[in-house]
Amino acid sequence: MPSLSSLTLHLPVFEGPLDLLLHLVRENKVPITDIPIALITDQYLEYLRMMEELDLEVASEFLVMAATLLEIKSRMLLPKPPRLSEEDEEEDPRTELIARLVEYQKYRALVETLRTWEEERKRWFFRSPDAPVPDYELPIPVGELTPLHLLRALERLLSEAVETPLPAILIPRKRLSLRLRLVEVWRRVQASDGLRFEQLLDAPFTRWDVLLTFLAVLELMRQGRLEARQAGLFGEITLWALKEVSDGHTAS
Amino acid sequence: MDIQRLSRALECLLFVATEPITMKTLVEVLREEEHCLRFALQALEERLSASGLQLVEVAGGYQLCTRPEFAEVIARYLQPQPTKLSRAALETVAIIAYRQPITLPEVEAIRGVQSDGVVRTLLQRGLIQEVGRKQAAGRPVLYGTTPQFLHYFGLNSLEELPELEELNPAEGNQPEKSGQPTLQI
Amino acid sequence: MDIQRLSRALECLLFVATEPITMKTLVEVLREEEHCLRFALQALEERLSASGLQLVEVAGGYQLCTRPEFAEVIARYLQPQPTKLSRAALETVAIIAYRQPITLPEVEAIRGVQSDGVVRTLLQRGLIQEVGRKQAAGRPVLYGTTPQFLHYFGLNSLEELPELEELNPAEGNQPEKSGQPTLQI
Repeated sequence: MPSLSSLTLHLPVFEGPLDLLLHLVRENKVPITDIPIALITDQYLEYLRMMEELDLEVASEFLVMAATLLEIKSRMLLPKPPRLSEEDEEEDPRTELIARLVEYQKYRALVETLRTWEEERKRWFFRSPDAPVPDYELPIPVGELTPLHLLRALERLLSEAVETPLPAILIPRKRLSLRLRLVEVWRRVQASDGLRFEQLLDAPFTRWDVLLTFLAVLELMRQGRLEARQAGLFGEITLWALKEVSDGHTAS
Repeated sequence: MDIQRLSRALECLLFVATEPITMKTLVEVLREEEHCLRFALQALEERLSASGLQLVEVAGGYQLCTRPEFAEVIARYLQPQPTKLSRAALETVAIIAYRQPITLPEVEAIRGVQSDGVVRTLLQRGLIQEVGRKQAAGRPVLYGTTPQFLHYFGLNSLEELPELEELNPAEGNQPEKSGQPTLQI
Repeated sequence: MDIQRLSRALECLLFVATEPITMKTLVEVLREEEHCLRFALQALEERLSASGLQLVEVAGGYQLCTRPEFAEVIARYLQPQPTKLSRAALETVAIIAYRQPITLPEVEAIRGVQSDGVVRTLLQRGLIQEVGRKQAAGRPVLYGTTPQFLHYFGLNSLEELPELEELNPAEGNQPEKSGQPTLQI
């Protein structure tokens, strides 16, 4: 003997009375616009009876529809009153129900379409909202780097520079001239593939060394021999020798 | 910016975005003319044809997503719980999509059943939202679909829904969605 | 799976992943030998060289990210109109800007109210950062402003902040920002 649950499985589940009615219309292959109301009503009531037998809760909407069907059925059995005139078309008791069914069916038909779209769409994977968003430090737009930034970096360096303590025996320290410094900077930058400003300074350096080097860089930039780039505010300054120097000679 | 470079910039934006980006936003962010962006989108789509990703127009914007053929592999990695909508939910959201703005009693009149539970589910899943109040007794809430609704069904706009009259009521046949993720640029 | 198709599958996984994927995970999910995957990763990297994205090895795994050259455009998209700071946040960041490095208790002493929430907000928005620890009991965290702070207020450097002495405390008048970043060499 089949268990109750297996029987339940065989009983189609309907979303509501209209859903059930549409199912019956389709099963009987009758036109929706001319429903054989007696047949459909009997089948509808049979379905409700099965639901009750299975101890399934029959929603009140199903019962209301049963009453409506029975009412239509009885009205159709009544003898038609004599027509008073040609225009006085007698109203079909089914009209309202059929209109509701037609309207409902439009949306009911979309369920399969939406289901298909849902399945197709489920095969697309998007990046999840919890994908990490990189922390951006807004880069300085190209062309907005000014000597002011260089100056700031210089200030930073100056603050880091150690003042050479006075030695016990005073030996005159050779002060580099700007010209010599310029040649040295040009030589080092040319020999490199991009050099950090700091790399031009040999530790321990003095404020004077930093200033001299900075001036040398500014002069070389003015002459169009050097290009300076900075990664960001307070970032490292990198220097490049410009490949094409118009007059060709080295800074000697 | 030349078209190729622009298409790479577009790709970056679409990569970091977690929602569709509208053309308006693209114009603002990339500071390029719309017709240039359309060319760049086309170039991007061509370049992506060799990749695992695709460009889709969805919910009124552009977005990158994976190609459907790799769905199984991705599912193996992400192990998502597939939570499909119930038939009742699909039916209800279809009615709301076509008749919006619509009240709960109006939905129930069409469906012939009580629908407050299913409407609540749709609200929770973000597929519908309150869009106002009807100027009627009791000022009932009016509902409409959300961009999330479009996204859920892979639609770009409500216009992509089939005309209700087009449906053959006898057959309940399936209308074709205008676009598989093809781009109309 | 052939190498090209495998590289596309890899791309999909890296696209949907929210963290670096290890080789071990790739082997498990794609069910391919490690040496095949290495070939596929190489193929992917080559294909990506024409794109705005790049493959990076980070934190023991693989991940996709945008190329650095597009950072500016992306930043413009991700932070188009930062929501305005609350008055509490503005007040707190001002204190930190002028008194940095400063600890939370010190900020609270000046404001006269608990400020951990607002400090957290400022940290999240990248306007302040931890700059060290105070050599004091409990070694409290010291905060200072970030380059993002300067950017947010249109300043080139902290020196452009108006002198505190200039402010008339009785009036609480708003100092004019020096205006266009003028050059002072």
